[in-house]
Amino acid sequence: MREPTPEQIRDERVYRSLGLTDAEYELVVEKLGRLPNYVEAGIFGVLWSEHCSYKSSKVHLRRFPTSGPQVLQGPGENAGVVDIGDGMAVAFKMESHNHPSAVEPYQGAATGVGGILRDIFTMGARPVAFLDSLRFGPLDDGRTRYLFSEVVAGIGGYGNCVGIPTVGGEVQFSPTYRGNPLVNAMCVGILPADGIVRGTATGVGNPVFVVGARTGRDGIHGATFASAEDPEEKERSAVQVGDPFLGKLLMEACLELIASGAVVGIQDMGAAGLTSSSAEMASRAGGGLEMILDRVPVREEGMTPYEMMLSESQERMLVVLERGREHVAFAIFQRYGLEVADIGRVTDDGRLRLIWHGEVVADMPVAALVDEAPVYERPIALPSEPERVDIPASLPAREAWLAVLSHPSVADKRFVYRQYDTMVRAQTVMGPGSDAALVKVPGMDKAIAMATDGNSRYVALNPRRGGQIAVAEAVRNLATAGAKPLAITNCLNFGNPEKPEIMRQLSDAIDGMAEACKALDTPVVSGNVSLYNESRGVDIQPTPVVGAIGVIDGIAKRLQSAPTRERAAAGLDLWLLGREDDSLEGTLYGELVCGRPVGDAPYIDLAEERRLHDLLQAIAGTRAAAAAHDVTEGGVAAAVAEMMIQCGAGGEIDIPAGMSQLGWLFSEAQGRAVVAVLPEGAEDLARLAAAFAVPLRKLGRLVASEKVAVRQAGDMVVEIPLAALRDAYEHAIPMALRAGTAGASA
Amino acid sequence: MKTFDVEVRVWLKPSVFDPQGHAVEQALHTLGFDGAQNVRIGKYMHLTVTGETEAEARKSVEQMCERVLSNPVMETYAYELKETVV
Amino acid sequence: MKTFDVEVRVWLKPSVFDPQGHAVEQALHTLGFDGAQNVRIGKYMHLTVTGETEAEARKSVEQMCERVLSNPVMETYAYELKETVV
Amino acid sequence: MKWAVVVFPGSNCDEDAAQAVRETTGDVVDLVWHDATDLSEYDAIILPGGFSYGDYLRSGAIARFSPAVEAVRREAGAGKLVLGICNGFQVLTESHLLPGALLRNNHLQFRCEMVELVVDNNTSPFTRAYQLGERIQIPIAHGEGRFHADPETVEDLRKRGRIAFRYAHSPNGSVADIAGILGEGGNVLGLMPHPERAIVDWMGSVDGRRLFQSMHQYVEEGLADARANA
Ligand SMILES: Nc1ncnc2c1ncn2[C@@H]1O[C@H](COP(=O)(O)OP(=O)(O)O)[C@@H](O)[C@H]1O
Ligand SMILES: [Mg+2]
Repeated sequence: MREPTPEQIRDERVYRSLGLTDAEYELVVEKLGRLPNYVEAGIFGVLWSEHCSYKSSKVHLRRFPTSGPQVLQGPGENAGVVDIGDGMAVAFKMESHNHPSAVEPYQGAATGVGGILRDIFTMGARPVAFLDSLRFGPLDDGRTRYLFSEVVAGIGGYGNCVGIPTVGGEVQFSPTYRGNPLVNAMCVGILPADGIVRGTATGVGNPVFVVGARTGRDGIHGATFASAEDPEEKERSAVQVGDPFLGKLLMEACLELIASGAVVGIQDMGAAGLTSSSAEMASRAGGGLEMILDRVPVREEGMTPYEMMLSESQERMLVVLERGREHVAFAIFQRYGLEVADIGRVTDDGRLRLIWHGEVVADMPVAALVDEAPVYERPIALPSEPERVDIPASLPAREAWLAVLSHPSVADKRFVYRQYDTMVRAQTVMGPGSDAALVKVPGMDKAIAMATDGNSRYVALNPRRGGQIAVAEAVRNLATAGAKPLAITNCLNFGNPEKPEIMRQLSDAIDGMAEACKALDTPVVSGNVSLYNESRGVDIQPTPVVGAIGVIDGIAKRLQSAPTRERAAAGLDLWLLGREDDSLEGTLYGELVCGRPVGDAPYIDLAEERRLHDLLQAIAGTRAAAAAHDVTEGGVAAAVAEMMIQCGAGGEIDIPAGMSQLGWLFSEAQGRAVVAVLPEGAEDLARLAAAFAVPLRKLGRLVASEKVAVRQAGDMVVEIPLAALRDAYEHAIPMALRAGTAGASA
Repeated sequence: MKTFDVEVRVWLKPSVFDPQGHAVEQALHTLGFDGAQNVRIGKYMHLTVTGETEAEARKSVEQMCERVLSNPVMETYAYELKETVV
Repeated sequence: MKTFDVEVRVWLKPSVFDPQGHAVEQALHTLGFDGAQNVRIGKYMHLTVTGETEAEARKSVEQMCERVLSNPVMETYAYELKETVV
Repeated sequence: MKWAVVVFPGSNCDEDAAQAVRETTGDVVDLVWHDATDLSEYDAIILPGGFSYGDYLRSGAIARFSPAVEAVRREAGAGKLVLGICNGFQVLTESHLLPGALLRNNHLQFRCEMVELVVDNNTSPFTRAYQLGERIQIPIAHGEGRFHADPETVEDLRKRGRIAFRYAHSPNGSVADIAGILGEGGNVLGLMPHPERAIVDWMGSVDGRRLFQSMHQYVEEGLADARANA
């Protein structure tokens, strides 16, 4: 195959197939001062893609707060880093792998996990935990069951093998994701606060290495493909296969290399492999790179420079070493049986120059590739008013309670997380099944708290408030476990940014998230944007997913999301912290009754939210508190039921007089939590709640009984065996999967 | 109705990296089997199918291969079919 | 030195339960392939080996199969070998 | 006494095992790379969990050829204690230091959770600190833990008291609910569950402690006897 000439690229508009618009191509010609050849046009195409350049979202992302005393590294590096005290820090980031997972769910999810893993150890951090945030269509469809089963298997397949526990995450099911599932993976690592390594190619003359796996023809065009329209229509052989075994060796080798002190800069090869890693490393250093492509270890014969530069072969890194210390890398990588090749030099001329067979095959200004990539202020539609609807009370309390608990978004996710090794490394203090996961810092009485959240129903109904809630929910989970929230990462999964209404969602959601981050003192330190999530022209509901990180000093202070069986059986009082609310707007109840999201997003007040978080941390230190669980999807009814199911105790609940029964049970108003407290702790609790100005109301009690009763002013509202609630909650997902086959790829 | 014995082989398309084959090849070299090269590992399946005619059976096997036994996004398959001798 | 193309098939002994075969069979039935029965799933490996003679190559393939590619505790293997046409 | 934990490429519970030994016995533990040819200085050797060589082909199939496994074979023959956990168990069966094989779980999924085990032998060097028939809580984490052996082998294991642990409720379809078995000499134990994940309170169980303590006690007594006889 002959590559098209520069003139052909121009005249036959070949650049369009490389992802450049006519205007963008003109800009390339202008920046270059000549016509780009095929390699150059391909490189511009991927680097200026939505995926690599954030061209549609960049102007909006600037509104996120990104600094604070706890922030050691904000956005712009491979991962963000925050200080957790005592000389230690945490690196973390979340990334999407939506489109690859829609095409080949096992490998798509697995390579997503592998990619985010490399982002973390690149920072010099030892990866200690994964979380995964997943979205699928309803399980009544064979293709969805296949996608769901395979994505979960793929996440486990990679994470379990590399020996990093998957300790949390979420799965939600909604018709909006039928044609476009979401797979977001987060990785968390620990490092000394003064040990951050960056992806910078500095020091003129320093050697540049490719390490890890050989380069093959995998996933060429993957990056442009990741932001292109419909996954169904795309070229289908671009599947990349992950090799977790190699990934594990690469991680160990890189951490050893970093510990040797010989590393100047290091960056993983994610989307657009060698192209984006080299250009970004040079750009951060404000310098240039020269690479001799003949030296890149390849897996297949006859690979062209174009293919080498655009290959997305997994498990590779680009490393700049201190000159004279090359032997360190050779010794380490050879011991692990990994490829290591010296492929070029750091220069100071600000250009990315590629040499092949003794000829310069590409020569471009780094600034044009990265810093001066186009940025779009895409048109934004006018804000729309949330619709006003009356949500009919057509589903009675008892049926609604069962329906909510058996909705796969709320129901028990054990089917998912028992396929993950949640305990490897033997530091998992609280794993899946709790509001936040806690992973111990080895050798210290300190744990990192983490959680992910993001409810797209709220964002669809009211993007700004939905954005606030996404952050508030994730962060609240940390506080509920007794941890101090520190910062967040995020993945913004949205539809087609060329539609003004989608840009409105994106812009407003970012505003809401930014407001919540400020109020909760959790700056954004890393993140990822995934646009063009649409199928057959229909966009997904806007889905910002937030990954929050906190710290708890003293693991004895942690709060479980349910009390132990023994403590519950001895009798505990249940208290509601936060606002009493009986609105059904934006609730799962509303969606169940109306068949779609209805009303406005639920209530949230960021100042109240903050006070609740502070109160929860204070409560966690007291002896009387036996458990805390925040109120989210499914409202107080779901929160209380989950606590009862977990601890195996029934109990009694009282609805305050004057409140709508359904509203009070199923409202999803934010800023609330349920706590289980020893009866003698009531006074202390009241004092603390008053001190933090958080409303407090006695909800009822847990008792050693198989019965659950809800009353209002003495009248029975619902009386139900605990076993009925448990069955609804625990069997929903396994039953939905059993209903059909999950083994079919079609 | 006739019964047929079917053997299906499924393997990764040539451009797709085969980590398993790669690891096994390395291991074979370490064990002194230096001549072993290009190791690729796929699936081998045996099953019986029924059909009025061989053509009908073949059609159904092909459908199975495409919909269940392989993932056409990354795999290729081949099969052999023989009438079962009872 | 000659080069040979080798195809190895490895499968579970009949006495060993094959859950994967079982699951695939169920999936096939759910999709309406009722005639599919006795599904068993094993491994299919392709590799090239070198040897002075075909006999030598066969010997080395047999060693690989017995020592590495299959586990006689629960598996059986078979292979085919053909000189590579260049 | 001195312990070795063998590290294969892809092992990932090596540190966990070493940490558990230190925590429960205070002994010295070395992590030993798989190319080690001599392990004679160690009193006990652990083959840890993980995915040696990615578990490609069959779990443990490639690791079995490591020089360290040859050394383990020698030390096992000399009566040293060898403990294979999860992937380590798979390496031991692949290398025929233990009978049988570990196949894909009958439900085809990886499974990680706390399970209940029944102690079926409390006279071995690994289990002497447990009660016979005692029920203990130890986590599992494996995709290929279904123990398989022909009926005669299983009968033989049973008759000779070589089944060390059984699952109270099998999570994988193992024949005879086998979770862990002893080698012929009683000094080799392979088990799928992870005792190193049940060491301190916050792990949810401390039932794994006594396994390491049993080994420690057994070896220390032997060492004391040897000193007395010397
Ligand atoms: N995909 C997943 N991976 C790991 N853990 C999960 C996953 N989905 C849910 N979980 C776990 O199940 C529990 C319930 O999840 P969820 O209902 O989303 O919690 P919350 O409402 O507190 O955010 C949490 O502990 C969560 O970590
Ligand atoms: Mg929660």
